[in-house]
Amino acid sequence: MRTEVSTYHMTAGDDGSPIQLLSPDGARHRHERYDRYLADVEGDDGAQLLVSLYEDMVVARRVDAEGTALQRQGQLGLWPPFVGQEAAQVGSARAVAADDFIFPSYREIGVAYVRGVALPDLVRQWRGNAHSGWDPYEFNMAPSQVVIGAHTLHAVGYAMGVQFDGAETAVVTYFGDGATSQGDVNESMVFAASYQAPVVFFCQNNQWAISEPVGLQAHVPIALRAPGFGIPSVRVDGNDVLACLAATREALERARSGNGPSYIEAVTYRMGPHTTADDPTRYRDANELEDWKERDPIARLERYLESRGLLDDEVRARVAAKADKVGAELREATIHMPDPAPEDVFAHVYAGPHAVLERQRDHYERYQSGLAGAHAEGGH
Amino acid sequence: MRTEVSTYHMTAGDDGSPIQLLSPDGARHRHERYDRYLADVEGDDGAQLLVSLYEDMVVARRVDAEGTALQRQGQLGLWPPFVGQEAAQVGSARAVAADDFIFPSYREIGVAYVRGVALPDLVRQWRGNAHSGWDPYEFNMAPSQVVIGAHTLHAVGYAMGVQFDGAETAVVTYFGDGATSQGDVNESMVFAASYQAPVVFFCQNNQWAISEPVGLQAHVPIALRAPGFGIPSVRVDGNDVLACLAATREALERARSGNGPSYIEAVTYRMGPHTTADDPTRYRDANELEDWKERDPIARLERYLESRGLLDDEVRARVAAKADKVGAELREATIHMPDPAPEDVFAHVYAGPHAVLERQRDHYERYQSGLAGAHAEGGH
Amino acid sequence: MTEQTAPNTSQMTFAKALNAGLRRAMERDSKVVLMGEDIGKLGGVFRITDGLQKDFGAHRVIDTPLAESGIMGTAIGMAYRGYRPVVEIQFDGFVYPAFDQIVAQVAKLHFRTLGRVKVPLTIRIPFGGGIGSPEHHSESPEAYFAHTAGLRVMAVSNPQDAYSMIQQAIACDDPVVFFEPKRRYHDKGDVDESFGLDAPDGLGMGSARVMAEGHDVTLVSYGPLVKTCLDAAVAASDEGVSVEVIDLRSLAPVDYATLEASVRKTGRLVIAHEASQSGGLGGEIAASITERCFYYLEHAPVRVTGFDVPYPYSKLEFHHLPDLDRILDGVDRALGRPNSLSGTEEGE
Amino acid sequence: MTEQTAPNTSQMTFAKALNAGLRRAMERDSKVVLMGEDIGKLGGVFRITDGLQKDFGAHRVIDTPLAESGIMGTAIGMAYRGYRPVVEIQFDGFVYPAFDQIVAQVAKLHFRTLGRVKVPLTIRIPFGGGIGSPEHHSESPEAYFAHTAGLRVMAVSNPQDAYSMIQQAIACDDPVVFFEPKRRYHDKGDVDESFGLDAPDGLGMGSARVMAEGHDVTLVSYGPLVKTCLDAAVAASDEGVSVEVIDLRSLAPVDYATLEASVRKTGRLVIAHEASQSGGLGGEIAASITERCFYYLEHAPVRVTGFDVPYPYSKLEFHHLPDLDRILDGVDRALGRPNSLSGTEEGE
Ligand SMILES: Cc1ncc(C[n+]2csc(CCOP(=O)(O)OP(=O)(O)O)c2C)c(N)n1
Ligand SMILES: Cc1ncc(C[n+]2csc(CCOP(=O)(O)OP(=O)(O)O)c2C)c(N)n1
Ligand SMILES: [Mg+2]
Ligand SMILES: [Mg+2]
Repeated sequence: MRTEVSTYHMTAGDDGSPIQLLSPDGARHRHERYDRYLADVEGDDGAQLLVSLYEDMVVARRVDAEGTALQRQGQLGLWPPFVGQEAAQVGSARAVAADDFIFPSYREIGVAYVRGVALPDLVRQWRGNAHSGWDPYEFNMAPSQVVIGAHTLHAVGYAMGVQFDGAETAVVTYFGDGATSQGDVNESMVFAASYQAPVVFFCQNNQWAISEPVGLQAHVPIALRAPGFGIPSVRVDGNDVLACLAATREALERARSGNGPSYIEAVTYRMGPHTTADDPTRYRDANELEDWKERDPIARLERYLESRGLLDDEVRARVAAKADKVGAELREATIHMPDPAPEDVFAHVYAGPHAVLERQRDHYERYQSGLAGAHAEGGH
Repeated sequence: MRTEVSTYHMTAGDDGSPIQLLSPDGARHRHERYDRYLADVEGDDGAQLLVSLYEDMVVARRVDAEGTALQRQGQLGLWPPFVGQEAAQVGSARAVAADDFIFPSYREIGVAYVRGVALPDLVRQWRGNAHSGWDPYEFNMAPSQVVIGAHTLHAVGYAMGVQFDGAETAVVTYFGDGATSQGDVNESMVFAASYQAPVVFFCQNNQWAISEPVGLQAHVPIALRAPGFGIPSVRVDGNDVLACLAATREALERARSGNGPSYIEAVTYRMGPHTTADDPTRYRDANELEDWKERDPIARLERYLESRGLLDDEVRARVAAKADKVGAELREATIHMPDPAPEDVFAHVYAGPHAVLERQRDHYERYQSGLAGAHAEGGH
Repeated sequence: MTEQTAPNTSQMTFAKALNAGLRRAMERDSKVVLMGEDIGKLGGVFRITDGLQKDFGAHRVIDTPLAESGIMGTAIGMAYRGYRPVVEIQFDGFVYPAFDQIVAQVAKLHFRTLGRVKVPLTIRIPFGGGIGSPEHHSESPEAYFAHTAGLRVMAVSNPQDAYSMIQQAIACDDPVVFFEPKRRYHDKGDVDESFGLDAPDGLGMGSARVMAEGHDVTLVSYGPLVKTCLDAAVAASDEGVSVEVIDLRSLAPVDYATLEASVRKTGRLVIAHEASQSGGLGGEIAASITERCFYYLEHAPVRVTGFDVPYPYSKLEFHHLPDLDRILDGVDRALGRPNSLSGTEEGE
Repeated sequence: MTEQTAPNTSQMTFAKALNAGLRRAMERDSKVVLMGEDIGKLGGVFRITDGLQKDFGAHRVIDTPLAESGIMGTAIGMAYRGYRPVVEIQFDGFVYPAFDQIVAQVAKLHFRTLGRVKVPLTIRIPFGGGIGSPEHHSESPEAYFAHTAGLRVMAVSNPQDAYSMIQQAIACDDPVVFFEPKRRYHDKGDVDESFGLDAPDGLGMGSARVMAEGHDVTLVSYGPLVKTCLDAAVAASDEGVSVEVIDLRSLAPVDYATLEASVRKTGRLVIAHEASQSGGLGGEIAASITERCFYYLEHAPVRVTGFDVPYPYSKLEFHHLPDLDRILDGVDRALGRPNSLSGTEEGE
């Protein structure tokens, strides 16, 4: 009597375990379905690509560490570390074409780095110098989204527009395990399935939503949610950069070929605090972190590269040097970032004129010049 | 590689067809899993119960027809017919215990009738005499809910309260196929699954949300949605009163025994317009209605009763007389329903005192008495 | 609204004028798409989009799943992609599930991106009461949006404005919440279709309009009550009181230049709206006009509004809704003529 | 706030006072449950619920899935069942997904059911800016709720009130939206815990409080700016200006009796809040006081508020937020003393 009526289902390993192409010890598992998306990392030709994935992950981790350090030193107001999620972010982002469009959450700084965003623009909003960093149209990547899940609908709408345009572009949206509980994220699946929009839902299940373990949001694997909406899903090891790359490539191919939305759950771990304002020792066990360290995404890729003889001291040194350089540049750029001007408070609220706001601006300018005068005179 | 990791799944017939215990021609299909919930309708002892189901359905249909007629005659402002959905409403409602709590949408007038709500209270809000009819605590049934899906969360919260109380009560919430797209309905499944709340989601998939066919909301069976949230579901023939009764009993049993939420999709059909303000000929094919008439829930039960020799002329006459009586009473009560008093505008906004509102009320009273005076004098 | 009947002018219902304006906007710009529940085959529950899906196709007139946050959020994504979505919210009371997308996304996106992303979204909302509807179908939520920086808010009162203002809203690069008084949908009026984006009298979308000139008191309203105010002005003139009636049209920003000029002349201000009084637009306008024209005011601005209650059931709605008599009473209060509060401090 | 230090009085942060008040309310009534994101083990991102889950259990202090509409909707269901849920919204900017449940359900349910269903819900919202946060973490959405009939709205400004008002809000049979000024969470003050539901000075939850007496001008505020206003009063007194500072405490309904009495005495009114000006509480209060005290007013009520902009990024937030100088400028304006608008009509 139990019948599977849907052609949509969750792909996973035995008992729902995540698909793994690289095990923590660096062994490469062959996979009937996903290997075809990894042809370009195979053989000697693949060396460069593999090393560049490694480089991106190492540099991304440095960017992240620098962000934390800058915050501790008072140069940033806040920082949301993504350490531990480099494979998920780099692996997926490297699958995305330049003219595909990305709608991230706030933690996808590794994705933005891969996308080529200038270093100061990675931290601009965390310094409080703006509400966003890069130009969305320059990088085909929306600004980071703080309201949990809200942007997943934007991604679907953009994908609907792509479809109406008859374009071959695809759209990727990133969100967390906690976000899956939001109405918006569920509605975005309804719309994506209804219009068969070319969108990829990329959930980084990093096990925690601030202090809440993923088990509070769902007792079943997160990836199981999508098939019920008519969206095929896959559960991948999010600390396995090859699995993330392959699954995203497959999903993008599906989107581009008119076969509608896909859902990827990347099972990973937030190795740092939620943000620099958070103290995870209040709610999580130190052992858990230790366990996950053994599954570190960078260490794993290193082992695999070593096993293929691709990681010698020279490569290591070159990548480390690049990380050092990027870190230093980011630090310099941050420290010397010019402050916004007071009148920017009033800028860009509207595209057109607005008499009431202009009057407030004028009054404030008048007030400020008066204040400057008063201060000069020593008045209050 | 395709793995079912969940113990939660959708129960349905072959290819996802709805579970049917009574076919349109009145034949009774045996069912391994659901028959045990129908022991009391079997054999001679079951006769009375079966006939009472029939009576409820017939009378409910008369209440509905009377509602439409009263609206056409200007006695009601609006009416949302449920004709065609009598099996889903009566079958499920008859499974619910008196101290279980029901959170309905606006169309569950058949459910309210089964619940024992006084006739005028079934139409009070549609006449504009109040925003609700019955006392929720008298009938353990919330007022009808107009905002699509909002009440499903109330049901889950109530069920959480039941659970914290350690009570054996269960909760049922009704909603439509269109409602399944709302964030709230999805969030309600998240919460119900997270806390394993004793709640039954009863979706009447009547194929339409005003002018929108169910295929716009989902390309897959509605009941497939729940397992992805960790909630077992079943797809039943919503025009089969026995299937609706059995599935609801099973779900309530699960709730009461601490096994958490369930989801029922009752596949039925809205034979009337969305409301009396709607003109379905603008958007749906007349043939569709004809097809569904062959699956009429009342005709089906009649055939089954006939086949069991339970529907003779006397029973028919008695039930028809009851329907006539209820219809006439409803009409009388409606036509003579006293208007609310003007000061009711200000009543029950707050449980406690509120100086600003009281001032407005005083001013309005003053205004009205002045107006009365002015009218007496022939002023404006 | 007093211009001569032009050759292209015809009598049209409010609903038909909106339909014609939408059609015109869609013809003008292929990026204009309509989104909403039941707007396709059915043409919307008020038939405002009647025939448009047939003529423009299902990609331009998009029936959406039943989820307002989803509609608004996907419309934002369409705007990112270069579209100009026009969203229909079926009834005022159903805009709240989309509230987060409107106030935290639609309103803030241009500011968030330092002007890089435009959100030329129009959110059409049939609003107000008076049609005997059930709960949630008669709300006046305009103050929520007028308080939200980043949005523009408009309300139309007559067919000609409906025709031109909907086009102006759609052409505007800022998001516009566009309120349509549902109880006026069947009212007829002259509509000159020879004007496209421009109004016949040249008024821009941000301008209020003096609907009737007068010198004793300024009576400001918008949407459904403009007609009631015009009727009140006629009734008052029978008693020798000259009322200047102003249709606000733009609720955010408010066209204070027009209001100030009038109040400087009359010295007295009455504001009428259906929404609850506390926190409604009336208070904002009263405060702003008091700030700007304190020494011209001969009486405190008077508000004639719905009460601070949830919209009542239909048998009582005409107690809640300001009508001609209540507005006249407000006018009398502003003028110090005998009124319902006479004898109290407020009524003098 | 001038009573003698009682034996039970101790210095406490605002945050700790709230925590103590919540604890007291939970002890008093076993039906009081707390719901929200991260309020359990973590004790909330501001630690307001610190230790409460440990002491009262996971059924009384409920970590919820990450969905605000879900939290609010299930809290309503709990209220139906006889509970008194206290919902924590993590930050002001995240209340909007719950807006529909608040305005269409929480606010209307008592009215909808003719008083049969009570919704004794308390919605705690840390609000306002000044702590250098990212977008959506510094909003002042109180006007949306104050405009919503059926809700009561409160804002606290100091630890003693935090302790007693949270208990009053929870004990109230109506739904209360309870605003806590997050930038004051670490401020310390005397808290007398010997009073439970009653405030030491006997003030009920609906009453405003005169925080400092004065006779030249009435300065009204609430939440985070009350402290700034008190500082401004001190600064003004150095210049010989006597400012009466009123903490509104109840934003809906507003305690007009207290405000009227003060304005009748001073003839001048300044209102300060962080929220955007248009449609903010300042306008409502200005309009209402003008209606009630027109002939006592010697100057138009003055508003000192945030601008009509989305809350700016943190490097600019102190331009947007009214500070001591801007408030003093407003006081000068109300008094006709030299001020930033001197020479214009508004500044005289
Ligand atoms: C609508 C909304 N509610 C609450 C928050 C506060 N908040 C910020 S991040 C976060 C947890 C998000 O968890 P998850 O989705 O798993 O993403 P992660 O932080 O783990 O990357 C919460 C509750 C928010 N930003 N938006
Ligand atoms: C939030 C919200 N949006 C829109 C509406 C308008 N509306 C009323 S009923 C309805 C269709 C509901 O369809 P469904 O859930 O299938 O229930 P049915 O009417 O078929 O019983 C719509 C769109 C509403 N009541 N609430
Ligand atoms: Mg997470
Ligand atoms: Mg339906």
